[in-house]
Amino acid sequence: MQEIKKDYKPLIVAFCCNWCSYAGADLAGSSRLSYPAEVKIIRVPCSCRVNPTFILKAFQRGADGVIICGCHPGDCHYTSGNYFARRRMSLLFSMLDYLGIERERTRVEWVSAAEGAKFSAVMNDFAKTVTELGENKRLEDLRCKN
Amino acid sequence: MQKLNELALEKAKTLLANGTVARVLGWKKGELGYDLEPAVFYSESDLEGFIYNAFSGANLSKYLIEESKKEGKVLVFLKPCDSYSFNQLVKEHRIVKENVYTVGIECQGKLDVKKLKEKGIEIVDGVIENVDDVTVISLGKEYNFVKEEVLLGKCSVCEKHLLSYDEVISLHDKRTPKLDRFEIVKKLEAMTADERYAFWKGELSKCIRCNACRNVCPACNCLKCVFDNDASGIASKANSDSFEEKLFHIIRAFHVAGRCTDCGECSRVCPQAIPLHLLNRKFISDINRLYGEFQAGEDDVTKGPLTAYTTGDAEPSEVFGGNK
Amino acid sequence: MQRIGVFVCWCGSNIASTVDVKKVAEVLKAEPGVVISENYQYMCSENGQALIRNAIKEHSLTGIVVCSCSPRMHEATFRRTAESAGLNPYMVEIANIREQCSWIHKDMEEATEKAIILGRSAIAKLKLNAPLTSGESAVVKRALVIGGGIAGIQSALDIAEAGFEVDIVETSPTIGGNMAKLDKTFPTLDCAACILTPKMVDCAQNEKIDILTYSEVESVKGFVGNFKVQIRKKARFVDEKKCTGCGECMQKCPSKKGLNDFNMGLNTRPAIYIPFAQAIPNVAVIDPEQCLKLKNGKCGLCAMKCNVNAIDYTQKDEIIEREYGAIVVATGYKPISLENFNEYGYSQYKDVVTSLELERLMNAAGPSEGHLVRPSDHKEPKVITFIQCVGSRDTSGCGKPYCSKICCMYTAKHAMLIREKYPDTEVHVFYIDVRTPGKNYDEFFRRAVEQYGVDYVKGMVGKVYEENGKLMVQGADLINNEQVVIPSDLVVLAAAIEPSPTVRKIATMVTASIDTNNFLTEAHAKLRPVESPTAGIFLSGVCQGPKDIPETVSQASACAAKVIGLLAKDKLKCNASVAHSDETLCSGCSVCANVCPYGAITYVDKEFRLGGGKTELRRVASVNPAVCQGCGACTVTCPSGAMDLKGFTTGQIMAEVDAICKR
Amino acid sequence: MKFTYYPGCTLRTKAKQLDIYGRKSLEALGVDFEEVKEWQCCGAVYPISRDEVATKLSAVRTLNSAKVEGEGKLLTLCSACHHVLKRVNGDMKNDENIRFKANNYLALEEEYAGETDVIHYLELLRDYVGFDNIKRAVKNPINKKVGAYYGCLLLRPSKELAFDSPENPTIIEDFIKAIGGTPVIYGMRNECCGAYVSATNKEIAVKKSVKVTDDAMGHGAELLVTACPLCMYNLTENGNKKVPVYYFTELLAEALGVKE
Amino acid sequence: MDKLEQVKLVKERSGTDARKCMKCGKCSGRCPAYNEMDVKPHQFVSYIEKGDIDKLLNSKSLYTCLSCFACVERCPRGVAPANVIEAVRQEVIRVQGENKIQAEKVPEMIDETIPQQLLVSMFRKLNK
Repeated sequence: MQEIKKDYKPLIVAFCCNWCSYAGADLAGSSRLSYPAEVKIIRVPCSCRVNPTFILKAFQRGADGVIICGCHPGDCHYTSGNYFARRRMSLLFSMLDYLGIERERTRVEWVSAAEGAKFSAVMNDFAKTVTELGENKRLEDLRCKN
Repeated sequence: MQKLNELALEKAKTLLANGTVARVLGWKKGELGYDLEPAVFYSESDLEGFIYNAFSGANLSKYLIEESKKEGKVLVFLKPCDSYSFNQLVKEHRIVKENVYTVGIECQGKLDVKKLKEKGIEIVDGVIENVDDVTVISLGKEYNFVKEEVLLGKCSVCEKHLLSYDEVISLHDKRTPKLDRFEIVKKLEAMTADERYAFWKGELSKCIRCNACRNVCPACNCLKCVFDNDASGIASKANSDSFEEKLFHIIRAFHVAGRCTDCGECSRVCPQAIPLHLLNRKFISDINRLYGEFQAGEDDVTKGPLTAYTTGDAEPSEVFGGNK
Repeated sequence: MQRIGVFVCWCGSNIASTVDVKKVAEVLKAEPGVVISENYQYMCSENGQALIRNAIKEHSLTGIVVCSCSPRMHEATFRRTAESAGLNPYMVEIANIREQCSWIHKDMEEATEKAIILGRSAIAKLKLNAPLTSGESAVVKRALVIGGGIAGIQSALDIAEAGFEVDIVETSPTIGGNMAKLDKTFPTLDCAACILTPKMVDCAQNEKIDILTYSEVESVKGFVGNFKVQIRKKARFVDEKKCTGCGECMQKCPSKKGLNDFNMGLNTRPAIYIPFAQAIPNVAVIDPEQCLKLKNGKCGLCAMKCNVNAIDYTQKDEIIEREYGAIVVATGYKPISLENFNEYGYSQYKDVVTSLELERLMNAAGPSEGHLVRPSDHKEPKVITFIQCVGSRDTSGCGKPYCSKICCMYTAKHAMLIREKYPDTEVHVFYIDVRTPGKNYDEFFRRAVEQYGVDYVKGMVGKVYEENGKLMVQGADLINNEQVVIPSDLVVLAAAIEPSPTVRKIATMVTASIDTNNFLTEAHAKLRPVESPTAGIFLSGVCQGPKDIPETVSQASACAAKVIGLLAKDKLKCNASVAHSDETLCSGCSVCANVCPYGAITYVDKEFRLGGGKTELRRVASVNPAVCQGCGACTVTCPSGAMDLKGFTTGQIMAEVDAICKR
Repeated sequence: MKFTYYPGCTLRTKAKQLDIYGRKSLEALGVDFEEVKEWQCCGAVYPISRDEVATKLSAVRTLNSAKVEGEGKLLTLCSACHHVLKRVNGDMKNDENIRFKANNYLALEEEYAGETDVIHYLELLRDYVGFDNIKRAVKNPINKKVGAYYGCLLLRPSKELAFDSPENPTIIEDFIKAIGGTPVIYGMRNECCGAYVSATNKEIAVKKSVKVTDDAMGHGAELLVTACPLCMYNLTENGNKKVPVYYFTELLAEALGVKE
Repeated sequence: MDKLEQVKLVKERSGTDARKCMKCGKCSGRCPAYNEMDVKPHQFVSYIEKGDIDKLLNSKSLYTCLSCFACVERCPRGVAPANVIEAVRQEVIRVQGENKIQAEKVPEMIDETIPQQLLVSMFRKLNK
């Protein structure tokens, strides 16, 4: 494992579904439950809107970790979106792992609108994991960082 | 085995002559004996160029997307593996089934030109095929091989059988594969992440983005590929950095996941000999393991595994592609 | 080039104490396309909104970014603000710098930097925004209720009460459903007919309600507000308008050996019959399988006897086509078949009956006119044993995994009624758990034990066999830790209930989702329990899940309220953020429809110009914006990228990713 | 179609006649069969524990013999043999662990993965010969009220045995009708006779067997018919001794006129 | 052996998931040998789930269970009480010297009528 740079801060993109996880993030905020500023949230209507290309593109552009948050299985606002997302992400993550890319850089978490504390805990944990992994070098070597 | 060619030719002639079909989709002789190409034949005289032999590896089903739209019926010869692609394309409404006359044709595995060249055979004058072995005649000399030595990778593990057709030309039972289709996938999975990374880095960095894999793949049948479409956000004509080839191959494999019949054409045509089918097979093996056995193209109605779900599916956190 | 305005809110000190709002406004002003960037204490206040309105007009802004609290809080507010200044409301993006920034970070520098990135990301997205308009569609002011049991009846009455027209489609020859077969109802023990039949009559007399009995829904097309439905009215061989329900024909019919479905097959009825005395409509129907005239042309007695010439042997099925704005599914339930439960002897012994059969045996209008006798020898049973959970809570594959919910209460009711009417009868009940949540429910059950002396045995029955003319009920008594054998005269099985077999067909027709037990799925288990995820389809009664009469009626009325809310609108405003297929890219492969939970995607053959005067017919996906709810499942499934979601386009999300990852 | 015939220990030794009746009847009905070469005992009880493999091997050998020697149709005569062979076969088909270990141990030429169909003699009569055809072949109708005694092993667990309805079976009653008898249905026909416990605790076996025989007689049975040698033993020795118990092959042979 | 380990082993060997039991007692309601048992079929499932194996190891029910599978057949939750009983019995007889039948005693049991099947199954059930 590479040495962690002293003030290394990872870049983390979080895709949150509008109905549960984005609201859960809001609740974390109104409960003042902090998590690192490295986490930046992108709002999507449903976890099933997250295209694998978004994740790969984020890595290409310099992200060190990508996390997808959606409603708990069974609670999807659109009834079945997160079930599709679950299959897609399982296969995609398994493929990344198969290519030798650190499995821990990608994650799916189910966070409901009431789980502000969980949202914060998940983000803290994920940021810690990604920080330990260090900069994302495996997906490419010549990442265009402009 | 030579009999198959005669029967196929005869079938094509008859059906053309009696007006059942307006044209025939088959394989055309090349100049070097092994460079057969897919071709459309319109008349008996055209058919002089027709041949079906141990080099007829090309999957004809994708050509039907265009051919089945034209006036009149088209006769197509489908090897077992081609027919799965055919079904999948029918399921996706890409082939007008009513315009196709399908003849299933026996296949005991096709030969890998690259492997022959490695054995020093540059020119092929003739080929005598049996179920388990094959004799290649080159410059007057006969070379006998056990099938496994010279078969295309996809053929040495082929478990596909003849599906339903308008007619079937078959003289022998299909040989059973001696190798396990997922053997190499399992081997890769057993490696450490570093070893896997090194393997794929080595393989994928060979990619020259010639797009041959995409062009031949029956599942890659979009009107316009996302990689050619600026609005997709991932368009690229060539690899601008080493990330691009990974992105291209991961996305391509993902787009065909659940639709890929494992016909192996991608690897057959890759000029850089990248084992691209190992990406697709990884998805297939994961799908089988996680969501139940599924073979794309086995029929033309069942929903694909990525457009279905069960409430008890595995969580992404439980799913690993290899050694943890 | 867009002209963008950025408005950074302080939210008093909520944002400003951690985020340097002035710096944020300043930095974002330098972004390409931004022509004005302001900061203000409370953007959502009247003054703040005025500031935005003025800026839009003054600088001819084409879009605005508000850096403020969560969009879940004020996105709607700022959209209205923009709209009032003449800007399309969808040209507004919110950067959430309060809940997701100032409130969770302490370091000013860090928070300010993050706020700037979030602002940039919103600007990047906004640059790709397109003005959206929500479509509108007209509403047909008529509702269809599928199923004429108590659920359907209640929904129909409530909808009609609000002034809308309703059609009830019922497969059997009369409305009333299962409730019409019941004797008394818990927990008040009033007679089912006394409370149901007046409602049935109300339906018949209400001029807004059209009852189509002996009819089935054949096909459903269209979408919320505009359903086109074909209904098959089966031939009943009796003219409904002429028949007076006098019953003369039933007396004369020589073919009397049909099993009486209404009495659960406990007695017989003639080939021409009215299901029961209070049937609505009170019109006869001929069973073609049983009628001698229809089978071999010989008879015709009923036609001869009919004073009003209502009999018509030549009647054919008729297809009626109607339009509706909303559809209520109220298809109800049936008890499961007991073929997997031979240990209880249902198929071997006549005196093992189901609870619904017992209802008929106890009903004054039933086969024994309310005198409780056993089916085999018509003698009064002296020992009656009830077995609960027959096929409920069964995960072995023989029965149903769920609790049927109504059995504990009706078994207590039966036990109580028997003990009251025949005090010298011994009553035993085998149970696993007695489940009685509900107002006055547990009190009711306890009354059966404490007041009426019903013997409740905790444990299940393993076998029922016959010995010396008695039914030997062998089961576990878990409290006393012994195996008991109770010689009984009558055994009553509380069979699990399951959705009517027709529900699967109907769910497919209306593209409503259905669970593994064939219950219809509600749009949200807690917040939208009477709606299907498919817009315009509503769920009433047991088709959604097991429930008793009080609960069914509540749900039926709730369902009606939702229907009324829909039908009261002249036009439906559709969701603006809907999927859209680029026809030049779509290859018609049909995977998108597989993942659409709403059935919003259809495929059409469309002609495309190829150049050179040539055209090509191609199959392409078409999204109905009135039905699409905008989840985006289709966009990811589409391999060619033809499918995109307005307001959350692939380009927009990619732009956000880009903006966030730039460093 | 040719069946591979498996008589089992009891019927080959102690109750030889019953095996002979079975064979003669098959011949009379025109069923083609051949005995398993060098067969071994099935093991007598199905080893329930998931960790038992060795005790299943002799059953696997027999199953494999049917696959290799014949057409993969193993015909059983005794309920216990049938029960063991059918369940072990299910394990070989469905339990990867057992299949792997058993094959590893036996080192067969070709892996055995549950390919053989295990068919009980009664199933053969019902599904391959047909009770109607038997009825036609009957020369001496039984003309008695006969109680069918099923016991446990043929019926349960029904998911694995898939023989007949576990609580309301009909196959033996149909058999009785076919050979000209009148079936008597009684509650205890699928209750246990006491099984192997009779060897160590005769009291239990007597209780169980008396209950069965009494119940059958109470419903008017003049004789009982069973398909299990152990049941036959218990009902005869430990029952009420007032009602005779026959093995089904004996009644069949008698009805077909091949019993000498 | 460690008690916990022993419980785990018995659970595994039985191949049945005792947690699926909903305590309805149908197994005991169906059992033909119920009255001969000190520990009842449903209690086998309950005790093993609670990890209380001593009561089971010393139970006389191990030798009165007829292995008739009625409990397995009828359980509405797919639990197999007979398999638990068998797994516990194995636990007892697999210990050295715990065979319940001595081979030398068998000859005296044999008479004209007793079928092999009875002897073999008894031997299999009670001996290792």
